[in-house]
Amino acid sequence: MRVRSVRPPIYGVMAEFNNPTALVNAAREARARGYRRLDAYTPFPIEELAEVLHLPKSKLPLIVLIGGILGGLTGYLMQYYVTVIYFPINIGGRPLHSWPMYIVITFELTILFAAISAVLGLLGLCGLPMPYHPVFNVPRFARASRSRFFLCIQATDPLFDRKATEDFLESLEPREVAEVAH
Amino acid sequence: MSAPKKLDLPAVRALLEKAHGRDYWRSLEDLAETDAFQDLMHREFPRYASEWEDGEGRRNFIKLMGASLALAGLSACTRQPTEYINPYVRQPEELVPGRPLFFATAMPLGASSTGLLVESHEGRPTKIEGNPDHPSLGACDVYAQASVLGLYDPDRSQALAEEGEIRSWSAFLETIRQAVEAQKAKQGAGLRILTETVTSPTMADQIKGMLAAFPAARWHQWEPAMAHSAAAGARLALGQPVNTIYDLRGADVIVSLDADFLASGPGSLRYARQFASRRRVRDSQTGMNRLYVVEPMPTPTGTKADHRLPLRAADVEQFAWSLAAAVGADTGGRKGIPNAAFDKWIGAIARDLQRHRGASLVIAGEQQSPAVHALAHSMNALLGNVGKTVVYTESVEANPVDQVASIYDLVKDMDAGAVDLLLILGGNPVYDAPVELGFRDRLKKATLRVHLSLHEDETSELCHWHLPMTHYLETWSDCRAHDGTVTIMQPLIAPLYAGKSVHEVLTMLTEQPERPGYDIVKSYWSRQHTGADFEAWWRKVVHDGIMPDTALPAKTVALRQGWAASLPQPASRQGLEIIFRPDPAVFDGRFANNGWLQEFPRPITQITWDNAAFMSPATAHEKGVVTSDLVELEYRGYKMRAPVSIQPGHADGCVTVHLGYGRTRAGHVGTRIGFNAYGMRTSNALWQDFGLKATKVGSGYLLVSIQDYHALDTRRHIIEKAAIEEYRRNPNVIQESAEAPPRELTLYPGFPYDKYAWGMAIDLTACTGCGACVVACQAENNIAVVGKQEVHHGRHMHWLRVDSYYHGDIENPEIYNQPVPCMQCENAPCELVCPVQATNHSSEGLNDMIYNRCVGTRYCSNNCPYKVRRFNFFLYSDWNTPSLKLQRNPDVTVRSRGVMEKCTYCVQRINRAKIDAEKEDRKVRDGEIQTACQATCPAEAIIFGNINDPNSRVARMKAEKTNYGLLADLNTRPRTTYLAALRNPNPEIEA
Amino acid sequence: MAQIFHRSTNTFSRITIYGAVFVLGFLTWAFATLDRSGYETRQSEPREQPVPFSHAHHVADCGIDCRYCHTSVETSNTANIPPTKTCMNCHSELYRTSPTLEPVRASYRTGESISWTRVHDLPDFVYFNHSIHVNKGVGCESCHGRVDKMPLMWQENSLQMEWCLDCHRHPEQHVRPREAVFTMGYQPKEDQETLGRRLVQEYKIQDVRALTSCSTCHR
Amino acid sequence: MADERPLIDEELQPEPVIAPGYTFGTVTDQIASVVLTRRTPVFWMACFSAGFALLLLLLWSVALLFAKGVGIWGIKIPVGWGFAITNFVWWIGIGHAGTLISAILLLLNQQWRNSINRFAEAMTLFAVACAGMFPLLHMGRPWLFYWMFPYPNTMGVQPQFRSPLVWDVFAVSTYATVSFLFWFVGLMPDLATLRDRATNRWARGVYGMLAMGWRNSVRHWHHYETASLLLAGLATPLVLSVHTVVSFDFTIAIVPGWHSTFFPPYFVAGAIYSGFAMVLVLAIPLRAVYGLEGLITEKHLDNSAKVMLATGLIVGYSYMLETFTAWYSGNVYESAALWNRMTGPYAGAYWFLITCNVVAPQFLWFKRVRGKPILLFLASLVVLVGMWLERFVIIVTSLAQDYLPSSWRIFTPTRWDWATYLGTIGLFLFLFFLFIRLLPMISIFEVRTLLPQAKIEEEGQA
Repeated sequence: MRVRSVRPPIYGVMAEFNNPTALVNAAREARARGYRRLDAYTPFPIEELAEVLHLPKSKLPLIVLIGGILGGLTGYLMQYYVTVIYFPINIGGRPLHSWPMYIVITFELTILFAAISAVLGLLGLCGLPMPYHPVFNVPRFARASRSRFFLCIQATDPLFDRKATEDFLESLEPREVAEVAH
Repeated sequence: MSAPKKLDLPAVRALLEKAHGRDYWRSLEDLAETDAFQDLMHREFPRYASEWEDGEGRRNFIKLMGASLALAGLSACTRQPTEYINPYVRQPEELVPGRPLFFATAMPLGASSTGLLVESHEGRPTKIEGNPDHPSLGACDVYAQASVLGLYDPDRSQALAEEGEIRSWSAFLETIRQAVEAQKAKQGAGLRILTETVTSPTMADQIKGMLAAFPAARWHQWEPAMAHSAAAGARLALGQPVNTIYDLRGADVIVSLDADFLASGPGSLRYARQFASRRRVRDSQTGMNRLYVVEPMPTPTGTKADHRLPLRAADVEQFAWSLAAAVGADTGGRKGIPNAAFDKWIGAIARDLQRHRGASLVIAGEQQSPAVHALAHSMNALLGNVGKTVVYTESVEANPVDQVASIYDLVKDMDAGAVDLLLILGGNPVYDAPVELGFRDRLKKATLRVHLSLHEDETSELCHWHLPMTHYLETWSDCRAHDGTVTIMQPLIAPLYAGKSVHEVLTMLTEQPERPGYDIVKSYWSRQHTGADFEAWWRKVVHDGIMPDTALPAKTVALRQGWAASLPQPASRQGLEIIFRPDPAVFDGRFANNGWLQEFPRPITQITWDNAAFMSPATAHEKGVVTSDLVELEYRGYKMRAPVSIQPGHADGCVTVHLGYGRTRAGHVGTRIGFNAYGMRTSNALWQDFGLKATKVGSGYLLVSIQDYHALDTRRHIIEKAAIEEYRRNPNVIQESAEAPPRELTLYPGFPYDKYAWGMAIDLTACTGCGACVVACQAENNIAVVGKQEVHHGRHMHWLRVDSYYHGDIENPEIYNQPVPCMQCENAPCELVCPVQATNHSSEGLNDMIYNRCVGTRYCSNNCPYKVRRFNFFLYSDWNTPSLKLQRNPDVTVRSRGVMEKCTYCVQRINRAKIDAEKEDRKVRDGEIQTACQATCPAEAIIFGNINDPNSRVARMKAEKTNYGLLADLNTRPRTTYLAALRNPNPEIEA
Repeated sequence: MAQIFHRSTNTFSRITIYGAVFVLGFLTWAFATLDRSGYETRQSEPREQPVPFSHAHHVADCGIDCRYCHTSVETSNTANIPPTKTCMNCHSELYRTSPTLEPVRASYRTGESISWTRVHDLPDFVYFNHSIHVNKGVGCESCHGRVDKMPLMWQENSLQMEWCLDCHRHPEQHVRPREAVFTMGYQPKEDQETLGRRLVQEYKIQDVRALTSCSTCHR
Repeated sequence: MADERPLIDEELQPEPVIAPGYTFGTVTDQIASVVLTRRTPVFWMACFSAGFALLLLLLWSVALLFAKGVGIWGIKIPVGWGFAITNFVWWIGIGHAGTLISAILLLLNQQWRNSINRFAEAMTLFAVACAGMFPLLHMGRPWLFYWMFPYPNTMGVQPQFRSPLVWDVFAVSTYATVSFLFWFVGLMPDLATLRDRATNRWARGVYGMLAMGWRNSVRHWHHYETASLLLAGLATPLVLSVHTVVSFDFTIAIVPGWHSTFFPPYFVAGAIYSGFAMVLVLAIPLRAVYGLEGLITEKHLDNSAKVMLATGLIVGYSYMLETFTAWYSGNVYESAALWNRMTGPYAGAYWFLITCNVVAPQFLWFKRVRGKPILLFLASLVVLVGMWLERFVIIVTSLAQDYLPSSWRIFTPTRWDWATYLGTIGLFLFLFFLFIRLLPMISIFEVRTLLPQAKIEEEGQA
């Protein structure tokens, strides 16, 4: 991306649609028009949008895998260290390194670490928590979590031009087009 | 449920007929599946659901425990509060702080005494051990073991009192001197001294001295549980009240006529050891003596019998007549009343006795009639046992009198108002004198009454003066063993309270100045043992705990011709027979306030905290009662309510009641529990009589036994047993039946135990089930008393228990005793499940239990197949009562609430011995470590040691073919193993 | 819709979430440290005594052997706090008028024992035996520190279980020749490792499995 | 998950899971209004205060427990575990249904789950909370519970990792954490909805904070979908493992009646069984009171009933198997233990539980029964009782009569056993109704996806 020296006066322009289909089509249009810095807001996940906007595949699975492996190792090594090295004690004549007995905790810690890294990963990738965000400045945006579907073209987009972009969005027959202040 | 189902005997028999796999059983209720049993079993949400919350329950509990909410428990990770150390000002030479000292003394009981070595920590006696040099051979009974708690009993009377007002000794001295002065004039005609049986030479000397000064004064003796009729029997047959001593080492055939000679009465400790020594079957030696027992109530001796026959006490006499006649002894041609029950036995036993002339023995029970004793004497005489297995000596008592007559005379005099000054030195006659004498009321007619006793009891209540007596562990005195051997009793601790000894009180009556007990005893003996070496001699005698050559010399006596002629024919035999016996735990009532003894599960019955009316299944069936019903016993117009306990192996047609309960002034522990059988005991029927009526008046009495009712499947490897013949034929018979998996049957490498490997072997053939080990363990390991309610909830704390199992028919089953300590399994199931490593294995194979690490999940106990683990459900240990703190063994942690505890093989003793050995750079010697249970066992049934050393006693026992592991099939690899129970039945009778 | 939160909340809220991790870490560390702190163990905290008895003076200056007062250290589990008599052996002659020694004389007169403040206090469920340690070549100094430099006695070491275990696991790093057990400021002539191993052999010190078995100290 | 088979109901997909006529707006309003606008119904008040009262009982009995010791319960030697562990297993089991619905059904793409998973998960959390208390309460010295966790301590001693109790500690705490995370992640979009719809500024503040600035961006949804799939994937083996581990408490021990290898599947099935029973017990009154019949339809009840039936059959099969192996093994102790269970002191309890768990559910074969909410409700209650008894019988009868008859004793609960048990039910109700009042009990955004409007018409493609 090109680094823009001056911060644009607004965050972007946002169009509100009645139903998912309209939004998806609008998004497709925008992509076709060459807009790249797009974001869509919908009250429920819509897989098509991801395709339309060509979102990269999520990195979450990798994070979780690493977390899980770490957890597993922690679990097993901890038990091995405690029972064999740290304080070897004869428990009911069982061998010090009785690995079958270690499986449970190893497993549980694998899951625990994986799950935690999944959640933290999710927050990280989504850039959450972010209680303040420009889009909230749009009064009608509250409906994004109820029944309306929004398409936002950000000012950072190379093709962005306050007037032209708004006209373009109007051409998609939205309910309304609004500017998004910072 | 259907109509109430009573114990239906035919049904039970039928049940037993077709009973496979359950020819062992725990109780009749179980066999018969009576309502009582069913009810108990089905009571998932029963009436005493919240006993401990219930007022009564709580009071009992707090009384015993002092409910303290010490949450801190045994947690280490808190900042320690500042403590202080108060060293000696002048430290005694022999005392090394932290190392216990042992002092020899003896515990007198009745006409005998037990030689003791008392362990003392910085001047606190904490544990009783036996003195091996003493005739009691270093063993102890439950009374001796528990007596140390008696010393510290917080309820002991702590001050002298006149009519309840606290007074000083000088005040008493004044009063008594005046009273004695007053007697001077009339030669002491109004002076009476009442003592218990006296064996103390010093005391006898003092009293005789008094009597010399006051010729008209009288010395009376009364002790309720004495062998009153033995003396009478001796007079009858031999013309004099001799003392009979047995030597079982030479006895191949023994007939016990209602004699519990292995577990009670003078010399029983010695006899138990001698008896066991003739029964120990080893690869080398497979000879065994043979024991016949006829008795009404099963006793430890009965459980050892090769042939046991339950007979009413009166029938025992008839049995004796018939046997004597069959043997050919002098019975004046008289025979017993024919009785199908034993007639078929008489011949066989007689022949067996005759086959072993000079190596046989007939023992008459202390409580049996004079006739039985006489018959025993004549049989032994005829069989040539006298001088071999039987020895006669002068009486051990300082002044053998007919105590019944003695107390009778006293009462008569009191009634006549002839008694001005009555000194009751020990004893509790108001409680235990024959009922018809009305001692309680007549006592009031004595002008001045003085009572010297450990507790402020029923008698003290009615006396003007109560004098606190010193406990025998606080006293300089002397006493005789069953064979007359004298022991100088030395105090282990200065009197805790304002007490004085009998000797000191007696001097107060004389003009002589007050002298400490030490001087009194020593001066007496200095008169006996004149000579320059006295001091040295005295020091040695005190140190050794026995006085050399004071055993009474054997006495030759001749059987009186025609002694039998004088005897009357038996009186009417109407109604039930009532049988009085001393309680196995509280004896004649003197130990009623001892928590250890109250909670001690009685041998065989396993009952705690109560006495009961024991009767046979048949009798119970006939009376329509079951265990824990209440019956009203009526005898000679005396009425009494008692809980029923059905006792398999009890004779039909009779009821056994134990003395010593129903105390009204015993202390916090012993007051108002059980019923007072003395209330029906008359002077002419001290032990048994006919004419008892028993009628059911209620049910649901809480009779607590530590073993609940359940059947036992013989396919479970619990008791392995065999007849000696089987064993001789195939020595492997035991190990073939116990299915222990082979050692190599494992995937695990296993842990090496190269240096020491501690183990224990318990010989079931020797064990009499007397239970001394249980109390010894309690004393050694600071085990708490929990009280009746908690025992009922299954929360008793004994680390070692003696299980008893029945085998065979209900009228006369074989009874087996099995002491069960921790098995110290090598593959301990408990360790595997502990979440915090609070129990794990030491390098020497001990199953360690670390109280301060325990968080109390109780998982280990759940997973222990032997259920030897005990849990502190509440704060059971008394952390408050100061005197009880003094008793504690400083080498064992006092457990707090919420902590699991269990037998550790007395690890404190192991560690002490190991440290001593290491300092001397040697290995621990075999026998150097004795666990508390082992040390006290009269039968030497418990052996502990290092199984890595092939020559150790324990290793050799474990090498025996009779050795087996309890539940060995679980592959827990117990370190505690058992030697099977062998019996030597008479083929003639078996056939 | 209007903004509910100010811009700054973004940074703030992130810190709270990702900061939590560090907070937890810190707490664990803080706990572990506090548990071992002198406050908890009362380590190196000189204790007030009824008589300001100076080990420094008696040991260093007078050169009295430990065993003169602590008589049972070689024979018993406790080293024994000396009876007043022991003090008076000398102090009936020396400093017989010194006011600081009055409590001692008083105790000797009245038979009331002096109430010393306990310095080394193990929990009641720990059974430590002086004699075996001393006999196996563990110096007084190893646990009690340079007593000869302590005017008032203090607890040199933490006396925590891990501290005991350290020596029970590696006796060779701590044992010294028997003759040096009572010397203060002892320096091994040779390398401690080799010397230690030799002594462990020589004194037949039990193997680590035995030394670290729980019942060795807990009963 | 062979036992889940009946769930996949082929003809379910085409026909709508929720009643027709809903729009994105109406769905949102109806669910959100329960929390934001609608007046609190008397029903809620009643249940909540009932729960609160019982909660006080819990506090009381726990205070007494800590003051006096576990002796206030009926436990004894040999029955070291009584109500406490019974309740523990029971509650954990109930928890399982929540995770099952939210995770496994998600993986199995069962859309009907969308309208019940939220409160089912909440149920899981609170059930686990109740369960989690017992391992702590039942300890003799609960103030030392932290010794069960590995941490740097001055004693140099750590937990004994071979003990199933330590496994429990790890399994249950993991389960609690993961369930919470899963639940919270599921909540985020709905919290955003509440944030946007709340009028009270405090409410907006709180919901806003919790929503973490969720703004329904396609990018959020993109990661979000992956995350919930991953979490579901993790939660599924976890939920199965948890009750397996719980069953290890028994199978690892040598106690006859505990020591058998088929406990894990047996316990898991039982868990789901009781869990779904609890789901129905909660769902049926709720939908009636809040008029949610449109969202939680007959279909949901019907499916849940089928799951109960299936798992019920597995449980019944396990009882048979238990008896069979005891007999077939020829092991004295095992067979004796089973015999005692059936004929001994606890025979009553045993046969009663058989009736509850095996006989009662057979009615669920009939569509008519499954169609009647009230009947389902009763059936579920019966099953809950039955499952509690099952655990009681397994634990207590096995311990009361194990190896040495000399130590056999009968367990008898005290009033405090009952108080603690009822108390935890109080805690559960308390927490659950708090949840109903403060958070959307149905996942709003997931229900939106169920609406026909949510489909994208492909005409735009051309």
